[in-house]
Amino acid sequence: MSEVELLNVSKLYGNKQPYIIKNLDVNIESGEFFVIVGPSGCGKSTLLRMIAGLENISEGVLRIGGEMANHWSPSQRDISMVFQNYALYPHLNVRENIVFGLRVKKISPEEREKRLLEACEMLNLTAYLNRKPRELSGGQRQRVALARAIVSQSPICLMDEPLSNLDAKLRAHMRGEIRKIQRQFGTTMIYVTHDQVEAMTMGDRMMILNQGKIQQIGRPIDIYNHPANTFVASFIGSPQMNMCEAYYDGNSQEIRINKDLKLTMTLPKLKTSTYIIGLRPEYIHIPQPNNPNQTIVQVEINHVELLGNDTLFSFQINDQQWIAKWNGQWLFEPGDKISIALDADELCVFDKDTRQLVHSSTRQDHDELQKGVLA
Amino acid sequence: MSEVELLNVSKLYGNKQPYIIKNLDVNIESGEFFVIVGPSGCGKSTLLRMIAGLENISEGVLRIGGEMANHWSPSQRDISMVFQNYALYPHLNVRENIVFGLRVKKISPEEREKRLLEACEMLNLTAYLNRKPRELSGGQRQRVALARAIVSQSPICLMDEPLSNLDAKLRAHMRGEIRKIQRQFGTTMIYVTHDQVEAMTMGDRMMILNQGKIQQIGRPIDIYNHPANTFVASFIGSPQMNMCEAYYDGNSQEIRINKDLKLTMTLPKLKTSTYIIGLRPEYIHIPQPNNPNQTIVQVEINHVELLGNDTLFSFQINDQQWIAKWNGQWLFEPGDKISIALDADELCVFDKDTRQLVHSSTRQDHDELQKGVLA
Amino acid sequence: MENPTTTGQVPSLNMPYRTFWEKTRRFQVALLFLLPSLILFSVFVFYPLFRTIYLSFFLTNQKGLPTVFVGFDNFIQLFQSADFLQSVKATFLFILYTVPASVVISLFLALLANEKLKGIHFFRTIFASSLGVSVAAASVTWLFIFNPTMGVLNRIISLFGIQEINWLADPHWALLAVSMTTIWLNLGFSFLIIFGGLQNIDQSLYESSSIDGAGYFYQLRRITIPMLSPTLFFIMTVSLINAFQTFGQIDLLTGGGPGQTTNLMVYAIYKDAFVNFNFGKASAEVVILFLLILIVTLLQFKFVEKKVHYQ
Amino acid sequence: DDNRIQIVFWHSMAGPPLEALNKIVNDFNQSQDEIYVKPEYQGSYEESLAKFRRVGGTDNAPNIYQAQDIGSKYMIESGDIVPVQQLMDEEHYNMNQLERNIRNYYTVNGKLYSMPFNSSTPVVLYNADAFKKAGLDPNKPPETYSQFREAAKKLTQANKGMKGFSFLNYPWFFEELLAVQGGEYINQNNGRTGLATKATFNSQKGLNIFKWLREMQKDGTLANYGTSGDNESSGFLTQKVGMFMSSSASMAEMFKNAPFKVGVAYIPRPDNIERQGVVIGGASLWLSKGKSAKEEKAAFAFMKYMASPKSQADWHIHTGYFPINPGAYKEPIIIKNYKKTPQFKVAVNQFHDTKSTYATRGPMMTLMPQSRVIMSRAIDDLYQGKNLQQSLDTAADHVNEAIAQMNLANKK
Amino acid sequence: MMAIKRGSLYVVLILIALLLFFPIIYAFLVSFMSTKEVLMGHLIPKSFSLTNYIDAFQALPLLHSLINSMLVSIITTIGQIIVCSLAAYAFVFIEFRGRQFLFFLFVSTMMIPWEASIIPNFVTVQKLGWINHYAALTIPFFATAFGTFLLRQHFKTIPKELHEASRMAGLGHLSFFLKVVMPVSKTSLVTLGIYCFLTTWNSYLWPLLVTTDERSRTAQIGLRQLHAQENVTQWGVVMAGVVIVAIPTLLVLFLGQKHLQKGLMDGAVK
Ligand SMILES: Nc1ncnc2c1ncn2[C@@H]1O[C@H](COP(=O)(O)OP(=O)(O)OP(=O)(O)O)[C@@H](O)[C@H]1O
Ligand SMILES: Nc1ncnc2c1ncn2[C@@H]1O[C@H](COP(=O)(O)OP(=O)(O)OP(=O)(O)O)[C@@H](O)[C@H]1O
Ligand SMILES: [Mg+2]
Ligand SMILES: [Mg+2]
Repeated sequence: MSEVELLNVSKLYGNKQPYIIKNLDVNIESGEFFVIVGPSGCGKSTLLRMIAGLENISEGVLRIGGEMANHWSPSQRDISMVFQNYALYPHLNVRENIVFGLRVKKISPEEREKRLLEACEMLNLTAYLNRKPRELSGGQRQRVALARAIVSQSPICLMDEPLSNLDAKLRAHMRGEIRKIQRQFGTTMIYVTHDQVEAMTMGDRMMILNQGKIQQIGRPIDIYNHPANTFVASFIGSPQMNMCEAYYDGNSQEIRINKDLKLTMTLPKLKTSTYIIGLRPEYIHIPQPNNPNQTIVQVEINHVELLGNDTLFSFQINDQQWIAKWNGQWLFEPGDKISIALDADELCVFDKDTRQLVHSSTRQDHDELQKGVLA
Repeated sequence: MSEVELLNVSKLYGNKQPYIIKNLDVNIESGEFFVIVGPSGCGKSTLLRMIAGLENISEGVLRIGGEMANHWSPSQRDISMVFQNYALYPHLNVRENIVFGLRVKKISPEEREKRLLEACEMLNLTAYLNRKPRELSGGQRQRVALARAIVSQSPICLMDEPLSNLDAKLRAHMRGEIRKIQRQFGTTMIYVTHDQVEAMTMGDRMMILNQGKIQQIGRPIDIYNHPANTFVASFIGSPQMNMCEAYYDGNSQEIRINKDLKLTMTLPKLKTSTYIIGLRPEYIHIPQPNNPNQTIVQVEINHVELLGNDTLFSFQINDQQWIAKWNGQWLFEPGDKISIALDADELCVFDKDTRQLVHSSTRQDHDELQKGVLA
Repeated sequence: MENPTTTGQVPSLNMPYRTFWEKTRRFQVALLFLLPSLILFSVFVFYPLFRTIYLSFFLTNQKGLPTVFVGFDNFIQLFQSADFLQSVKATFLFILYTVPASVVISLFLALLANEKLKGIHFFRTIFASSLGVSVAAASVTWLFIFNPTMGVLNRIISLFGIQEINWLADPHWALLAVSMTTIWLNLGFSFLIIFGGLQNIDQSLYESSSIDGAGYFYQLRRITIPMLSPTLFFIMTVSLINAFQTFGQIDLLTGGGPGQTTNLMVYAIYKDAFVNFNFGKASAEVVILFLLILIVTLLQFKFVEKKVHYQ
Repeated sequence: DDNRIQIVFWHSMAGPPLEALNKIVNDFNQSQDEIYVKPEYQGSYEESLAKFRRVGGTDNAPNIYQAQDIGSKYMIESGDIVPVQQLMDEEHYNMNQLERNIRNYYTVNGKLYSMPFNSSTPVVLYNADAFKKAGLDPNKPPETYSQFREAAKKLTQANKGMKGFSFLNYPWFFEELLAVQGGEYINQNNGRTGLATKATFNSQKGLNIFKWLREMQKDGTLANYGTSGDNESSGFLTQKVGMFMSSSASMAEMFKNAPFKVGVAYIPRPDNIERQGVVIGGASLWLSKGKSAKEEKAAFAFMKYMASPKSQADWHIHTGYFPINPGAYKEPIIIKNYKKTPQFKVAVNQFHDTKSTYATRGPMMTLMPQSRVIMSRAIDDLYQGKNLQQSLDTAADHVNEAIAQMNLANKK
Repeated sequence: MMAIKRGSLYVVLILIALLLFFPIIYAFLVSFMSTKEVLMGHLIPKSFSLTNYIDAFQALPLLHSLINSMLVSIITTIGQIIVCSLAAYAFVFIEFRGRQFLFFLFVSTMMIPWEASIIPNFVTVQKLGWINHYAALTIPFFATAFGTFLLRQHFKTIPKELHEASRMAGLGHLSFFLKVVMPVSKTSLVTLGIYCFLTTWNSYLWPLLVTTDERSRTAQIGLRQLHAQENVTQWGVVMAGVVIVAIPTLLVLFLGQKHLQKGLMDGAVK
């Protein structure tokens, strides 16, 4: 049993300083892959370090496997961890760095060697086994740190941005491998990342932190579709969700973004007022003839980015820069005027004051189409 | 004048070790934004360090502003650099770290303060000015390193994965800012990244390195569309390009991937033989009725990843895992059998032995459509 | 992945001619930094050394001036003299008694002082305190501690029913007694240095290994000691050299006796130079001592520094 | 005062003697306004001599230099000094007012080289209370080796934890025990009639001393304090030792500190050999050469002052050194003091009883300091039970070698 | 568990502290004893009277020599830190031909016993006319292999990225040295400073040789003057002198330690 429970956990460094983590309450189940995301400096690493026992818990209770663990020593917790700054032993070579923990745990030499080779194979480290950390590139160091955690096969594993210095290809590969290993050993994984793809694809659940407070916890796709507030909405999804203020008239059932742009939508629960609306870049469509749901509007492009498979272009809505993401490569130039189509069903609506979600987009999946392609 | 020329540059650490960089030959123009990508350990950091004068050049010539600079001291080169591991001064607080170089250059205190505040504003560091590096989170440290380079306004700037520890939102913001500053000052920027989006959107040109050798140099989108070889093809674009061997029959003008899957295509220059074909995940389409170009095939999904705005799913083609990327959220399950559509026009073809590109996809932009949406 | 896009001609590598002046720039800069040291060393160390080497080939008169050139006679005589060989032996024994013990004990103290406890600052100061006491004052104090009848040491051992020991006058014990004093004298400094080294070790290494479940001693063996190795190497080398040159304690505690068991080389040199005023002989002894230290230190650098891990 | 002649005086006096010295110098400086003496401490005798060897004859040399007895030969030969005899003759100074036995030491070839200053002799101090306990007469201390041995035995038996006798490893005592038998330390009449070429302390007389000590060692009555005089003193004061050989200069401290009555005895002699007396120890004052006649005269004036009965009386009382001017004994301060502690007199008597022979005038040799280092080893050998004659012979050989080498080196 | 561990740690700490500090306590106690008490082997003085201290002060111009010692020690410390850190810098941060050799040459100077060079050096100083000048007491100790070695060991632990970043910022060697290396190495500098101060403070033979005059003499010489050669030593007074002379050094040690702790905190590289 290796569930990790945080009950009202808070953290401050020194008495006079502000809370880094404030009343954090979450229950990470045994064998769960739990992803933590949040802006830089929001307390992710601090949280991991508290779970690992490297930082004392200022307030609240930490339970591991159901037992109060606030005062357990790190080694009692049987955890492995990938540090954000790697924390490799500079005096040991790659091989020794990786098996360091195994020696401590008195794993037999054969087993040690086996795990070492497996991990190095997976991480393309085999050629560097005899190097010292200072003779490695940034990504290689990170991989050593990762290997160290992988070979330990501890029931709980904490990873702090473990793939940040790897290239996309290797990263994609590692995503799969980490997930596989985690499943294989039933590891409880707590995983900090800044990468949208990792956040969306790896975790069973995801937690969004901001300034030491939980913003939302849930399945990644649910969070994507139903962001609890504007912070989550703009933080999850890349490019970020477009937002602006809009006036909803309950009578005419119209969302008025500006005098030219009005969308008709039925929001029975909402009263007439100003809201914040959000629209994801991929929901800004290419106008399709004869689609009654679409509202077509002309915008002037002021910036274009070709990503290869997608094209991002931005334009102004009210005082906000909106970004649209279209498939394929569109050779627009700044200054081009184009027509885009919006669909009221795809809007998220947030309260203007509390910034909480009051209505989320209703079009997420391609149910009908899906039927078409499924054999 | 701040162009940077590398003429046949090579590097080895110690005599008995292999070449880390081998005969590198590239000319980076003054004011150019030059992006370097490549797998971890391929020599990117080493290359930057050689340009900066931190690592001596084993062979070849480095020219800066037209002059032979192999033996210039780093300070003579007037270069700023963001180190992969930040290299912050532990004894100085954030403010002092950032203005450190300005003091050396005897910039006036007012100017110093101005640049400091601008940079901190941009990087959300204003609250941390009096902290020592060890009291900062990973991302905050990286931002300090970035600020240090930004305020220096050197004509040449080297950045080694400067955004790797930032969250997507901030990263998107920083991309724009770095580009803006680079334009504003006409900086010659040499930028190492692992991020596909950065690589695609920031650079005027991009260089792909592998094992110390140049694979391709060119405009990002050109490289995306016409990858010089299979390495580049699989390295640029995420998820990576799907590849497998296929037989091209010059007579029947058919590409035979396997006995069930054959695409008709005209490749006049190619002789009948086995090639490697590549197809980007986004070119695997939802079957559309009545599209003569499409070849429809049924596949069994074995893995699905919901990214929110896109869905990735993989299936087997011959002995390869292929990945498709479809817009929106598709609630497939592993084991589902679905129909997908391939378009022969979108295939890249590589020589089986040399792995060089022999034919690239002819369908990249949405010319026709574009006309439709342009006002 | 052969044939990258670089096919350009190899440019004519017209290396601009660099003058000798330019090529040795770094050496010149280094020299600037080293200049104050070099000048002072030349005047106060190398010159006396050369003078010493020169004198070692002469007999000197009572004013210490060279008079008769005797070639290697001084050396030959030394090697034939039982006294001298005894002092070499005593020196090596003394090193054996003091150096490892000082290093090990101060390492132990430093580790203790590295614990995070309330009031630890106080103990750290105490541990370093022997550094604040001069050799002379310390020796005098120890003289009383070693006093055969009233000394604390004998009082304590007599509590255990052990016979009183004539610490300083018994040839079996004198060197040990002097070593004990020396170790005490060394502790403060070695402690301070090792403690500083300990505190400099990156904390995250301990964090990482404690997560791996490494216990205290495992960390000690596998992290602390290797990471501390530059410091340990330093303190070992310095202690070794200092041990070779011990003088004050001997002078005050035993005067080289009993039976020359504590007549360490430097003390012998001092006697020959200051009391006997036999500079030729003293110089020859210095040269031999110098060579001995040189050899031992070279061995240190050659074999031990290999094991030292620098960042 | 700028127009006073400044006389620099290097000395090695520390502790109580330093205070006494400073007082004399102050008195002198205040007694007249032409000469100003500036005393400068130069460390121990060895340290001071090492320095003087370097500066002797240069401008840095002091006007007056205090050298230890055994450094005298070097001083004479150094060529950096003016014999005081020269000034004495010029000024018709009455040399006879100085103690003869002390003068004798510093007289070579009929010429007095330096002005004696601080002089001491060895004595035996004993624990009179312990004597009583052991059934010995505290007023009749032992005189001969066998008496000492006997007394030591009795003291050891009668007093728990006490050893009868202690002999410090300080070769001066050996030299004295040799002289008391009329034994010469080196040839050429103890180096006084020519350059000594051989050590003679390994004679029968030398062996007598060692044998006697060895016997007591075997008896278990001999304590060994190595080279530490302080440990020995404290052993005596804590009644761990009944008798020991001490410098007369430290008697006063012992009287003051001992919780028992301290007796003073002559140093022992072999039973069958007549007592010749003791050699003077301590140091004397030397005049630097190369100073102006005016300074020389001024320096000598100060020396004369130092040798005056009054100064010497003060000096004697405060330090335990003997007055070099017997006139001092008539000073009331001394008379008063002797009444209080008559034991002082024993030392003075022993000194006055000395017959002037080459043996008791003391060895005159440049290598005396070195010979002490060598002898110290022989004494160590003694304590370690090595063969006595062999130890002495080895020591003598070493001294001979050193002499030979020195003679070779100094030929030029 | 924790409490037991902590408790036993304290016991060990206290025992060791007592053991190590005993000689110093003992010296302190002796400074209140009469000679008699000392020679009788007492451990605790009968009364804590200050007579010995008064005697010590009366016998000697201790105050003046303390000031001299202080000045000489401070000057030597500063000089040594400057000269040695410059040299150590060159050995660590400048790669030049013959670096190894020169460094070893430096270290080798440690092997020459000072006692052996003291006479030639005395002659040198005499020729330079430095007798009785602070120059003679300080300048010969500005360059020490020990200090260079100590600092070199510490400089070697400075991450090379800091050097690189500074070079990029356009720092020359001198400013990198002053602005980065020195502040980052505060702890070692303090350590060396303490050591240098104390050894200078405690040195005796050299100051004795190169000074003749009370005006330029240091406290250790004064101390020695309490210690008569042919008489019974007045241990109480000597120890009082020792204590008086040791108080400034212990103070330096104590304050230096505090500084050291602080330096370790914010100088911590990484
Ligand atoms: N001091 C050294 N000695 C030997 N090999 C080294 C040394 N430093 C780096 N290398 C090797 O040189 C190669 C290139 O390293 P470099 O740091 O340039 O890689 P990189 O492209 O920056 O990788 P990353 O993306 O992981 O940072 C790596 O294989 C690395 O192991
Ligand atoms: N020792 C310290 N003293 C004071 N504040 C600290 C200390 N360590 C970290 N902080 C602050 O605590 C906050 C949380 O830090 P933490 O390292 O947990 O952030 P993070 O979420 O991991 O950020 P990143 O993504 O940038 O790594 C930051 O604002 C940081 O400045
Ligand atoms: Mg972090
Ligand atoms: Mg790199």
